[in-house]
Order: sequence, then C-alpha cells, then structure tokens
Amino acid sequence: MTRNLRTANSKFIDQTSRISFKFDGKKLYGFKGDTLASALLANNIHLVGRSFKYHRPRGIMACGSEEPNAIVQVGNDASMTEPNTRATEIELYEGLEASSQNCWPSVNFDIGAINNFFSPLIPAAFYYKTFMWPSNFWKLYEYFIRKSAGLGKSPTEPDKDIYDHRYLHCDVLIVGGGISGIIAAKIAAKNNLNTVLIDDKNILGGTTLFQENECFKVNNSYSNEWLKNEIENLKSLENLTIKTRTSLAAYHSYNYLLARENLTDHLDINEKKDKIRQRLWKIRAKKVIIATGAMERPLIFNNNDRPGVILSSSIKKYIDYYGVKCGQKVSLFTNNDSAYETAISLNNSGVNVNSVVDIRDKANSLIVKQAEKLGIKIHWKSSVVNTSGYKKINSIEIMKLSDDGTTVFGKKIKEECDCLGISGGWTPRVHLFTQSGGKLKFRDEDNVFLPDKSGLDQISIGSCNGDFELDQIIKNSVRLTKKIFKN
Amino acid sequence: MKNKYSIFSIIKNAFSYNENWQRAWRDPEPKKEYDAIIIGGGGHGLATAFYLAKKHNMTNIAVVEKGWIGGGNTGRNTTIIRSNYLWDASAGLYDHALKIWEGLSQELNYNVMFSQRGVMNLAHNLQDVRDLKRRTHANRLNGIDAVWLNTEEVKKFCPIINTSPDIRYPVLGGTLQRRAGTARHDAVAWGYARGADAMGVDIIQNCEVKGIKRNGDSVEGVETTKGFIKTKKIGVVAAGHSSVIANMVDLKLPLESKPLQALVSEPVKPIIDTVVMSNAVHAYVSQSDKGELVIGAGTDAYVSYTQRGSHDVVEGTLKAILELYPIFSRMKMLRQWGGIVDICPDASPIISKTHIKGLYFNCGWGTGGFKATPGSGDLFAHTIANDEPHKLNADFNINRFVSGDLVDEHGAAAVAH
Amino acid sequence: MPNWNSAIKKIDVNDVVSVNLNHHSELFISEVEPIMKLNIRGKSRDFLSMIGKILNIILPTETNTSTTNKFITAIWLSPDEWLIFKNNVTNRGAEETNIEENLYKNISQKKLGSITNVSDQFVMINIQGKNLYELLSSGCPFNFNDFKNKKGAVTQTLLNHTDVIIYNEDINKINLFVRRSFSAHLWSWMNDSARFI
Amino acid sequence: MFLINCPYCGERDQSEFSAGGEAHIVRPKQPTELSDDQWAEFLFMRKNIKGVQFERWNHAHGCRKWFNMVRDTSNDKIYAVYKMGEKPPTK
Repeated sequence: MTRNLRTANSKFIDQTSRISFKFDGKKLYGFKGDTLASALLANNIHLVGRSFKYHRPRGIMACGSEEPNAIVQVGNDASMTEPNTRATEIELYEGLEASSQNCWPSVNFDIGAINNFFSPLIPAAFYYKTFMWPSNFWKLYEYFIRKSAGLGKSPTEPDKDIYDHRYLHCDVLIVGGGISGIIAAKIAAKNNLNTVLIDDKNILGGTTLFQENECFKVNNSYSNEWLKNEIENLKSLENLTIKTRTSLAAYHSYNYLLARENLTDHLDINEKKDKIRQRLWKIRAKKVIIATGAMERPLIFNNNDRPGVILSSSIKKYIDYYGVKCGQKVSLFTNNDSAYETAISLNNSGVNVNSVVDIRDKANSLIVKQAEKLGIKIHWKSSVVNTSGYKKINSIEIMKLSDDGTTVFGKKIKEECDCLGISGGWTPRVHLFTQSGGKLKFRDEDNVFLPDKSGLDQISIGSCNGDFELDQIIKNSVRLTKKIFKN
Repeated sequence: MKNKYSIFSIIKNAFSYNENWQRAWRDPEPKKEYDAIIIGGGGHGLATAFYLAKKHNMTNIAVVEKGWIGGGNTGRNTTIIRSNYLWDASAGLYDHALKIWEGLSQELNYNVMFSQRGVMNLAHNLQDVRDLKRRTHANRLNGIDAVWLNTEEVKKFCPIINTSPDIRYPVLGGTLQRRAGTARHDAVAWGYARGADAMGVDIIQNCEVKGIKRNGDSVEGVETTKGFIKTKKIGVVAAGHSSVIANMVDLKLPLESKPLQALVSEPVKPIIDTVVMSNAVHAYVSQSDKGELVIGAGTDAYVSYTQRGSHDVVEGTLKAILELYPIFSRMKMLRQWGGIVDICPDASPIISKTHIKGLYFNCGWGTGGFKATPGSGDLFAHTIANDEPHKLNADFNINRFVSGDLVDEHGAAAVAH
Repeated sequence: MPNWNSAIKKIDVNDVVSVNLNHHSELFISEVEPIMKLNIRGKSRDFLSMIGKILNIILPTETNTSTTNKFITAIWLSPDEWLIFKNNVTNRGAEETNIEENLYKNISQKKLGSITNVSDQFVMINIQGKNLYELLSSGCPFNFNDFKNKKGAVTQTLLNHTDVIIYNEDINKINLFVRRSFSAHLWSWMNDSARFI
Repeated sequence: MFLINCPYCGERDQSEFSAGGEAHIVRPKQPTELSDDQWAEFLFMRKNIKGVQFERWNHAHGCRKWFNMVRDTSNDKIYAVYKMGEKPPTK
C-alpha cells in the first residue's frame, strides 16, 4: 500500500486491523471500515472500469449510492458472483474479490476503446440509422451488437445464499439517518410512537458525522460532536428501532414501502456461512418522514469524465472519514461554497490544494474567508475548460469567464494536478418522494426541484426538502416533524 | 424521404460533428381541418397514420397525442412479437403483423431491430400440455411455424431453464415459434412517426383531446387543448384510455383498464438469447440488446389509471422467475413500471367502425398489443379509408359482443386476465 | 371416526431443523390433538339465544374477538359466522356427539342457522414462544402490534399465502387454524422460517 | 398496495381482498326477455371510469363478505367503503 495516501488517523477506520482483498486479480490491502472504493483510492487505483459505449476510462467519482462509474463485479464463483455493484457501497471484508467490467482483455488495455476513436461515426440513435443493408444481414449484425451489450456477468449457477422477508408495521418510518432523520426519530419516539429509522450506511450520522469545522457549530460544540451525542441518546429510546445497512427500495401507495437489509455482505467470507444474506422488509407505516439528504452535482466542461475527477464532497468524505487522499495535488472547481469545505479539510490533512476555480465574482461567507486565511489560491470568475491525462487526470486548463458567464476569454492557465474536485451545487434527493407519487416544484434561486404536493401521509425534511444551511435544517426538521404528528 | 439514413449519411454527418442531422419529424401546430384525425400517438396510432398516407393517399391527416409519442404502452411493454394464437381470425391478424415486421426496417428506413430469436411457451401441467399441443396443431393448420418441444428439447434450446422434475411446477415441454422474437419498441414509434411525417402527416404532441363534436350521427371534429380541429373521420387508438374517449360520445365499450407491470434488471452480458413465456406460473423473460433482462409481470384485478400496480403481482412473478431460472437470484432489478391496458372480455382486440359515422375504434389489445403494431395500423387504416373492415379484421368488430361471436384467446394471451 | 394420520406431529421446531440454527429460537409449534371444531352460522336473535342456551356461551358480536367458558371457545369470523372449539383435548365420545346433535336439532332443523362439523377440516396448531410474532410476520401482512397484547383477540388473514384463523390464547401463545389440505405445506414453511427467527 | 378498511374487520392489506368490478349493475330479473343488445349491455359493457368509481370488493381471506367501495381510479384514493345493500354515499 502506498502509505502516504492515508492520513495518520481517522476516527472511523480501524487502522490496526488490516484486510486483504483482490481487485482484477491483484492482491491489495485496506482497513476495517473501508469501502472497496476507499481502499482502491488508498492504493492509488483510480481506473476501475470502462464506459458503456466508447469504452472511455472510468474512475471512482463519488462515495455513496450516487456513484455512476465504479461499478464492479464481486466474486468469481459461478453461483455467488454479483454483477454491477457499486464499489462505493461495498464494505471491505477479508477475502473480497472484485473486478472491473465491460473491458477486454483488461481495464488498462481495452480493445473496445477503439469505439472512442470512431465516436463521430457512432452518433446518437446510431443503431436505428444503420445495419439495414443488406436486409438479411441483420442477424449477423445483431450477434455483434448483443456481444457488446451489458456490463457485468450474470451468475451461471444457482445462488447458495439464504434470503428472508418480513412484514413490519409502524407509526413512523424515517428514511435516512442523517442529522434530520435523527432529529425526527428522537421527536417521534419521545411522542410514544412506534418508530423505525433506516439508513443504507453502516452507521448513522450522514455527512454531519465528520463535519468538524468552526463554521458549523450546534450549542457551541462542533456539529459532529453534537450529533454523536444525539445518536448516543437515541439508544435509550424504547419505541425506536434502528436499522442500518438498510436501503429503501420502493415506495408504493398507502405508505407501503420495501426495504432491503443487508445482513452479511460486509462479513468475512467464513463468517457469512449459514446466515441470511439479505432481508426484505415490507413496511406499512402510518406516517413516513423522508430525510434522504442531497447529493452534489457535477459541473460540465470538456473531458470532465476522466478518472481522478471526483465530486468535491466525496473527496472530503474520503479524507475526513476514510482518511484517504484522493490525490496529492488537488484542484477544485466550484460554483458554490461547498468546495471550500473540501479545500480546508485537505489543507488540514496536509494535502496540497493547487487552487479553487470559482465561477462566481466573489464570495464573502465565513468558510471562504477561512480558506483565504489558510492561503488557498482562488481563481475568481474562472472556469475549467479542459482536462488532460488518459487513464488519470494530470492537468487542467483554466480560463476567465466573461461578464455574463456565457463565454471564456484570455490566456489559458495550465495547472498540473492528480485529482480534480467538482462541485456544481446540491440536488435534493427527491427520488423517493416522486416515486411515492408526489409532485415537484422548482426553486429558481438555486435551480432545484423540491417536494411539493403528495397524496400520502408523509413529509420531507432536511436537505432533501431544500434546506442546505445547518441552522435551517435543524429548525425546519423540528418544526415539520412536530407538525406531522399534530394531524 | 428527405433525410434517408444510409452508410453515406452517417459518414457525411460525422464530418460535420453530427450537428446537421435533420429532425426525424416536425413539430407542427394543428391546422383548422384534416381529412382524418388519429387520437393517440403510440405505435398503433402512428402506424395507422403511416399506412393511411402510404396505402390510401390520405396525407392531410394528423395524429394528436396527449403526452409525447411512444410515451404510453409503446414505451412500457416487453416487446414480444409472435403470432401463435389459437383461432383462425387471430392467427390471420397476428401473422399479418408478423409478416410486416419481417420487412419493417427496410420499409421505414429505420432499424426497428426486429430480432427473430424465437418465442417459447412452457407447459407445466398436463392441461398445459394438451392446450399447447392443440394450439400448435391449430397454428400449423393456419400456416404458422409452431413446433412442440419436449423437456430435453426445451433445455437444449434454452439451457438456463431449470428443468428439474422436483420444482413445484416442472417443465413438461413447450411450444416454439422460431419466427417470433422481439423488437426495439421506441424505434417502432419513432420509425413510423418519421415515415408518416415525411409523407405530410402532422404529429401533434402535448395535445389532449377534451371532447368530440358530433352532428347527429356523424362526427365533426375534436376539441383539444390546442383548440378545435375539424374532421369527418376520427380513429381512436388510445389504448388504456379508450373508454375515456368513448365516454365523450356516450359510447360504452366492453373494456376494463387495468395496470400491467413489467420490470428490467441491470444490464449483463448475453445469458438468454430467446424469449421464454410461462403462463401457468406467470413468468416471462427475454434479454434486450442492451443486456437487461426484460420481465413481464401480471395485471391487477381492479380498474386503475394510475400506471402503478401492486407489489404482490411483481413479487409473484419474480418468485416464478427464480424457480425457473435460479441463476438470476443475485441479479438486481433496475426499473419497474406499470402501463394501463384495456382488456376485452374475450382477450381479443376491437378494430371496428361504430354506430357513429366517422368514428372508429382500435382498442382492447389488453396485455399483448405491441406484437400487432404494424398489422393493426395497416388494417385500421384500411377500415378508416374505406369505411369498411378488411377481411382480416372483420371478426374484430364491436358487434361481436352482441352477436356472441367472441374470439376467445385467453389461452394464447400471455397474461391471464 | 376420522383417521388422524395427519402430516402434523407434535414437534419442537429445533428437532426437525436440518440447517444449523444461528441462535436458539425458543419457539414451540405443535398440533393440538384432534378436538371438536364447529362452524356455526346464523343471524337472528332466536339463533343467538338458542346457541347461548345450548352451549352456555354468549357468541362474540364484536369484530375480531372471542368468548370463552370452561369448556368451549367461540371465535368471531364474520357478522353471522363463528368457529367453536373445545378448550381441552378429550376423547371424541358421546359428549361431543351430543353437543353437535343438540345444535343440529335446535338450530339447523329449525332453520335458525346452520351447524357444520369442521373438526376434520381444520387443523389446530399451537405456537408458543417469545419470537412467535416474528415468525408470523415472515408471512402475514396483518398488523399484530395491538393483537399481541389483547388476550382473546382473533384474526383471519394470510400466512404464506394460506388462509388462517389466528386466536390469541395468551401472551406469546396462539392457536392457529388452517385447512387440513394446506396444513402440511404450512407446517414445512413454519419449520423453514423458524430457522431464521 | 392499498390499505382497505373492511366494513367488518377493519384496516387490512390489499392482498387479503379480491376485486369484483363495477358495482350496482343490476342483474335482469327476466334475462330471456332481453334483446341481444340489452344482454350485451348487462354482460360486457362497462363504464370503466377514469375518476370516482363505485365497485365491489370481497374480503376473500378474512371475513369473506362482499362490500362496496368508492375509489378514484385516477389516483387510487379510496373515499369510502359501505356494506352491501347500503345506500352509496353521495359526497
């Protein structure tokens, strides 16, 4: 392992228990608490897959369920292999074997990448425009089209694992164990309501869990410390059931929801035996509180898909939570304040931050001032216009933005980097709300869709409801939760 | 066609960074009057318009669509195409469609990716065996290529099926139609839209029909969200919403609209290269050219227009899938959705005139309309243009529910209803 | 007399489980030896008072409840239908025949209602243990949250797609009635599911 | 999945019920006297309403009683349930 990609200590990773795993046949090491993605990044592996059509190199881009790129095949066994699994969601265990998909012969040298060279000849709706001549050749064309289909490989033998399902009836179901969900759970359970709190991660706390910054304080302590205390207090509440590693899969009418609880996927191979792998919970809740948070948006520029281009908030989680440096020379590109949190975290962990490229004229928030005070260079009113580096980013090009923000001008500044963090603002996770049949509204100020009308007994709280500031999140989560219990 | 697709057009456009492709169809405002209006811009409606223009020289016509074209059941089905129906009338209808499918990509200059990978129907009990063998014989008498396969032959044709005798509903054999298969559903709608548009048909999207204007026993036009449009002939091809249109002229149809669900898995490398249907346990599955397993579930028993079904329907289907294909247990489902299907009591469609002059209905396709798209469009166009049914759809008139001449295809419909 | 060669036997679940149990389930499932079960139907006031006279019990009229006396228990099934079963296992002898005959003479023949002997149609299974409701919720869409604290509560619902009548005899102790033809299936399902409780 | 309030047993999961189609279709007293049109109307023709519909349901796996339901088929919202023979609610 490249030692210097780990920070000295992380509160969430047990650096005393080393775990060995294999990726693409190569033996690597990580620590207990790692995900496959964090362990790969710690081993300086960014290239993990190839894109579907042009076979362009793909790297880890996020750190949770929103990961679009790092989709891998887990296991080699014909009956136990699992295709298309997000590396960011696989908890590392002793004996894990994973491999990249959709590449041949290997992810480093992929024949299919020739498609990228011919990409002008493969426009959108390409299939419909061609392969029609001569007409009886279609069967042959189709054979090759089908060969290029799909990402992972299906198992070829029956599954040996055991699965279970169970009905669950509760007064309140809270989806998401971040700061809002925890506040709601506490209020619900203290109101003598039979409450269930679920979260897809292995511990509660969401992003607040590793938010240790002067700018984010609750009752005079760091928000992470305050929240840790709140989580500790939840344990004494009798009416509350907490289910971690449980992701909500469906939201049907009349508050009927399906959730998948992962029971053994994170265990060592020899500990999994004879245990239920996953349990499907069929939940009927009187009230549902959605607290699924928000996810960071990417920014659009040429070649923004290279390995090493990572969401800025994910870089922060990798450094603050997993103790993993996504790069040694990191540049950041943003249109909002969040990237500055990442810059400060990186700086505190001794990672060299090249600069922050910000499309705004100027910002005067506390967090930006804090970054300026640390001497972090900021390119105001500028944009990243291109990147280079084939299998991993090695530099970016920065240009000044015109007054109306539609064009760039002036000299191209080339900046060398081995990682680029991008932050295009935040998108509330309204997916569950819309799946339940809810209608959205649009907020013009920051271009987000927010939950609006719903026919069900449910509310959305926290950043999935459009609150992005800590004080607002706390205040509105309390207010809305109390309100739903009144009717 | 103005912008014919060919190898040359692809190379030419590559040089201009693919920025000069013409729109596949226009987006016109409705004219004041048309010779005919088709309500519903799904596959069947667009095909109807295409054949009205192509075969009957009716080019001053419009297709009005409430949402976007192909956004209804055309975009929601499991794309299975076959013609192995029991009765002569159905065999005639569905095989007429299958024959058009076989040359459709060339006819439209648009690759609909019609893939004749075969469709197998499994038998799980003795009654299934008798029914399916009977259907095979009936098919062959009608010139349809159906063969009976025993369990070993089933296993040989599709090796991933669990043919073990100790599953709850063991595979006792099956029928195979080799000419049957699948097609790319969106491409069908887009191909017909492009073809119809090129001949002058106006395709008007985001235009909901609010009422039908009548003068005595004839139609005069349609009230839409884009204003009144005058016409003497209206062809209704609104699938799940047929009764809603019929109610505008106080017409009752023998239909119930129910949610039908389907789902696809994450994409994987090719693992099943045919279509397997299993009515008794309700599991049918195929794999798309993108790699997703395409799975058809059942209908709910109640009327609903919500495009959402009940979870237990999907769960039952997946249980059956896993019994027949235990290797899929670790695969994850990517999407699940519902469409609204209008079901006739005899599980056969209606392609018919009505007692109102100039009003025609093409509906009641239930859970299996996609396969008939080209045939349905061709025959409905004939019916509208001549004010008389073609001999292939004469048996599918509304009046059969009064006369009692039903075309009972419950056994051949994929989804029990 | 029927042949009670039932598929159901008195078994402690842990004995028949073939796969290792991860932890002790403390669940006991056994068939209650053949006892008399009667299905009675009727609506009129005369019917209700006649039943009361013969059986010395007031039939429950409140939804999802039961009444019981020293000898028998009456379970509400629907506004005009009840299930009656004997509380204790006794040899099926003259006593039971007398009850049935008495009811038949005074209810069925007088057209006040109908009496059907369902002793053989339904199998009664007793389930005890603190994980009992976890087992049920593996296959039951019914909400047991209130039911489990209400002695004498009754429900008819589905358990693994099988029709069942569930009677709350005591805390963590229920009697479950299932049609005989489904009983072997349900029994094996319970055995299988109990492994994971 | 609906949560249906059976008028006899209370709130139960949809899987315990079966749907029985449009309600208040009166079976003709003298079927032999009907014309073919009238018979077809009774047997096959349905309003198939998109909107508020009156329909029959059966608590098949519970009390086995039939009852009526008022439901909006455009959003599956159940407005009321009432026993067989009872007057349908007007609002």
